[in-house]
Amino acid sequence: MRREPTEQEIRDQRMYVKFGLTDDEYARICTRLGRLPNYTETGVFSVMWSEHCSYKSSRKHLRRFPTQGTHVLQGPGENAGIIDIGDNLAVSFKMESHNHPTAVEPYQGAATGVGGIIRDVFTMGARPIALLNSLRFGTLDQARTRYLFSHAVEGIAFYGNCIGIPTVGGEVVFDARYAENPLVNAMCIGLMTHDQIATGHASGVGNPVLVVGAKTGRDGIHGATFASAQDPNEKERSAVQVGDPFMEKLLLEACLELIATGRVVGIQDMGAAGLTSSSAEMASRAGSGLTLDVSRVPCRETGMSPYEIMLSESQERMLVVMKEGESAIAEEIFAKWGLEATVIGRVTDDGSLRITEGERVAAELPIAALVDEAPVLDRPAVRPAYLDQLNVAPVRLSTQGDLTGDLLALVAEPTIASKEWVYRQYDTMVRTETLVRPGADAAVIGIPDSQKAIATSADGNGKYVYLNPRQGGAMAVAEAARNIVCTGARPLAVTDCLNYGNPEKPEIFYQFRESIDGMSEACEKLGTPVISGNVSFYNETGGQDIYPTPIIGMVGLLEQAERLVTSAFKRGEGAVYLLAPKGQAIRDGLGGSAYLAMKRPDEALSYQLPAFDLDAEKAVQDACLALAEAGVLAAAHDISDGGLAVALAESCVQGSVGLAVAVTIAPDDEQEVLLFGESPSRILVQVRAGQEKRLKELASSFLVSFLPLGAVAETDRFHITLNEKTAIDAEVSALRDAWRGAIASWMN
Amino acid sequence: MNFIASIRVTLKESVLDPQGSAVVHALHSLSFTSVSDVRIGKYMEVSFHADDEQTARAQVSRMCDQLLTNPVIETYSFTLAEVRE
Amino acid sequence: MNFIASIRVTLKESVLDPQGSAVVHALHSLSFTSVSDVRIGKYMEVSFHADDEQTARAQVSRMCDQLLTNPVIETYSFTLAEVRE
Amino acid sequence: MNCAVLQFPGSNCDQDAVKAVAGTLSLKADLVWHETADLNAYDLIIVPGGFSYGDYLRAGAIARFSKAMQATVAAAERGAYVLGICNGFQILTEAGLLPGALRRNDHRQFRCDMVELEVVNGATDFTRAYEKARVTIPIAHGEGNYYVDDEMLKRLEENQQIVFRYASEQSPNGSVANIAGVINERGNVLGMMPHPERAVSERLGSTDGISLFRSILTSWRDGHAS
Ligand SMILES: Nc1ncnc2c1ncn2[C@@H]1O[C@H](COP(=O)(O)OP(=O)(O)O)[C@@H](O)[C@H]1O
Ligand SMILES: [Mg+2]
Repeated sequence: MRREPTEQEIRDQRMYVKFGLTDDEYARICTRLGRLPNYTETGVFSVMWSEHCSYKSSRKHLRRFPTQGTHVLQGPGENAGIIDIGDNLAVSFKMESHNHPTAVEPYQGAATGVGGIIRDVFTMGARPIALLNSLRFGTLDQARTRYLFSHAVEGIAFYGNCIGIPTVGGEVVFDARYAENPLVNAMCIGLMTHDQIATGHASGVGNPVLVVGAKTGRDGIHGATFASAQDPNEKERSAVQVGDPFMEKLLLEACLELIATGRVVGIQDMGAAGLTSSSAEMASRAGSGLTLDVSRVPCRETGMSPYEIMLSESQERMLVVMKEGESAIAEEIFAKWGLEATVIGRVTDDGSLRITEGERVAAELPIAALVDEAPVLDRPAVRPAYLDQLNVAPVRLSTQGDLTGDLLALVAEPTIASKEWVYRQYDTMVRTETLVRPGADAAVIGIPDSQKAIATSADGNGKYVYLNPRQGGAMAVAEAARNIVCTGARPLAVTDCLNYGNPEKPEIFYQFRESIDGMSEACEKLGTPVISGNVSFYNETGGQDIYPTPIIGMVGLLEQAERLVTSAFKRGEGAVYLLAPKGQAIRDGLGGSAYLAMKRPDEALSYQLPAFDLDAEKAVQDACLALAEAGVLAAAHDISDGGLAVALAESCVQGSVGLAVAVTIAPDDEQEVLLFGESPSRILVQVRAGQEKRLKELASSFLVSFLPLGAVAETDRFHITLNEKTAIDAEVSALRDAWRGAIASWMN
Repeated sequence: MNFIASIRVTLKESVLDPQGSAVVHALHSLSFTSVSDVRIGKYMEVSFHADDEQTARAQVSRMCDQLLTNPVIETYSFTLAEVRE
Repeated sequence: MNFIASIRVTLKESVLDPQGSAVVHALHSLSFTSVSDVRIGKYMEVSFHADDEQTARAQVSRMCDQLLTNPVIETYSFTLAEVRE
Repeated sequence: MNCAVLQFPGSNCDQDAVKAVAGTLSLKADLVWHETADLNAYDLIIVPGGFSYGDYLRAGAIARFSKAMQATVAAAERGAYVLGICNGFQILTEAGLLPGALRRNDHRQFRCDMVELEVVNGATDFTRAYEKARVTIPIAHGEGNYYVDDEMLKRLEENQQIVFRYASEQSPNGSVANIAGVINERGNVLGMMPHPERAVSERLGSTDGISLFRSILTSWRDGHAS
């Protein structure tokens, strides 16, 4: 066995720097302990005080999120949040990033991201019922991007499909900004009854502490530190883990069975920083202490040191505290599933984390120092200069455009094109409760033996946040909620995954801080508290940072599943309307739009976003929801990337119907804004046959406008007339082929 | 000259091999109880043309490094055989 | 005696190997244009104990026939090495 | 009719099968753990979809040796109905209850989709209730590429053992002769890659799986009428 460096060597050779600790932090640790930390202790501190575990850059700002609500059963701070959906039922959900591992080993990196988020949810006592993922990659003309993208998707599919949880939604954006720093954010939703709620508390002096699940190996040591390192390619390569969804499936069943016995005191998944963070956090929440003997931890490899065992990030493991004398129940249940459950220590009341190897004390650290006293930084934020150089957005790009050609090209832009190439690799139907599969605004999942269903969506637009951090943050929340109301569901709560560049740059930190304020305001206004989330910084390579990319995962509730509305236009139903803020169906130019990026790539980041108003957004969403609940809607579809024309095309393609739209606008030269502008807060609706009168009655009670657009047709023609002149005339089948085939044509 | 490279790709020692563990269990339950370990990897036969053996070797290494394996979690070894028509 | 069997499992000649053709394409696009064919199979290393080499050989064959390969579509070959501590 | 749904470590469509049996036949199917060696009480054994033993090595390769599968082989010999769905089909071929093997999909990806099937043989005990020749039933698999050699294919055709084919010209996985499901010679063991248990209500997008479950019940009743 290699000799571990001594306390003095660590200090004299500044070895702690390699662990990711600064001189300052190391000095603080020495002062706090009143002595020099040994090798294991230095390792434990370094992961607990890493950005990934301590949230040292973000903690202060995350407090501004609204987290309260009458339906919130568990807010941020646990493995996942929980909301009440009535009838003694609750849903638990959370989103998490696995960006850095994916950049190095896309298949396993993405797969283990899914595995981690599933564990977060079932530790709460919930049975996972749905997965979503939000992805960002470079552009598909790069072979490296195609490699990362295809392997990440395959890894996500591998894990979710094998474990038997349907992957029902997500989003994918391709932009050169993400070429070196792809983003993989995975979200999991679980279902439970109120009495099944479990938490990560290590309480009750003398209670046994168990490691359950997979054996511990040397994989992923220092993964947490690595997640915070600036150059993922330079970091320790051993930090990549391999996922075993089969093991996780067994672990899931065993844990739920164990929690159902009522003998579990606390349970927590071992994610980043493995045994170290799970034990410290569980003790911290309960205000207790722990003593753990690492020689009892079942290991996959021989000769593992306490340091390695404490820092291993081997997957598919949990830490469980049982009631005193009840550990045999855990052993029995786990044995049935072919798994190990091993007592490795006890709960104490001395507030310290004591790690022994047999009799020898390997580390002894105050839990408060590891968790509560972790550094909280007040990073400087400076408004980036580019924000003040943005111009007022143009309303027109071409003097004599071929708008039909533009639409066909736009629907074939990979970011806008159908993501079928992705989600047909996911088992979207297992559990036989998926009522709306991927391809619509939000997925809808039925609640077994109930009239209820939940709707869910993951959304974010980094370019918007880049162009206007505060407004962009609010718009991400608004879009997620709009996707939910388009199904007829009422938005309930939010999980977030905040992906940013290097927080040490004041301009990046400004983006972070401002966008949090924007998201907070929107969550407040829309009544959707944040119940869980995750932060990923240092998405930066060679000085280039990603767009600030907060992703919002939202869950909403449909009381009557049969009332659900889909985005496909339907034959034999009524007219199509544009639901928009009063007097503002069209406004503010092409800033931030996919159309601008396609036509004038060099100017894509030169213009301001269209204005956004939260009150107007709320009015539009309330109107949509009221119409859905009144049974007036045959279809509803949110207008987002690509604007009105793309949204109309999508609803036609999904319903296999034609369309004849005729609109009068003034002034005449705002055609492109009307067709392709990305003004927020707009929803396309198709009214049910014979319900137009009801629509008008209801509409007048909301402060919104209903602009009649036209009617669905039995033909293959997609026809838009503006001011009595044909603006777009395409075959629906041509739009469909362009939209559906685009990503596949890059990938084959 | 025509060559066939026989390439064996395995997971690095320290990397978890879930397939291998599952197969060990299955072999035990089939009463092959003397089996202590199984590692499962990929086997590839690549037929190609190169001017001489040295170039051939270098090419196979490059194929492995660039495409056929991921050095983050896998290692490989290969043998080379000349094929005469 | 301790042995390691190195087992190569490949699809039968008559069974199409779509993975192999995909890898050929990928290699071509990485400008390894001299590659004419790739076959992809599995490689397994089984560590086990047996009294002598002959028994060891027989055991490996049985493991392959019973579990490690599917005779409908696959064939295998193996080499055996004795391991001394 | 007593109905069992086998449960292996890694099964994940087991509950869906139980739900489908309840929904289409109003029968309560028993979940049977893989360590059960006695299946004498059952008239229908469903080997469900999922990833038994992680599908490591080859799909279905390890599950075939379980006690429950050995009991299933015995049950098939005594004439009980055996229905293998997806991973269940893979297990049945590995166990030798059905001919052929299921390879990795030719496009090498997992594929989940609604697909159209041709009911090639509507006269089996599993398909007699079908009134139409084309049905829509979802698939979800990475290894559904059915293989038999030419000789076996001829035999399957002659014996009318091909029960379902993918209806589109291009199969979703590369299967020989577009085969989606086959039955044994005796006619009591059916394996199919598509998931009939996912096509049992309008809210799931198809009801074309119902007739399959109904056929089995009707056949069983006929067999027990005398
Ligand atoms: N990575 C993914 N995984 C699963 N489904 C996806 C993924 N990306 C996109 N989808 C699905 O494709 C549809 C369209 O996505 P998107 O273009 O983001 O829609 P919107 O603009 O309405 O949010 C949605 O149903 C979404 O769930
Ligand atoms: Mg949408």
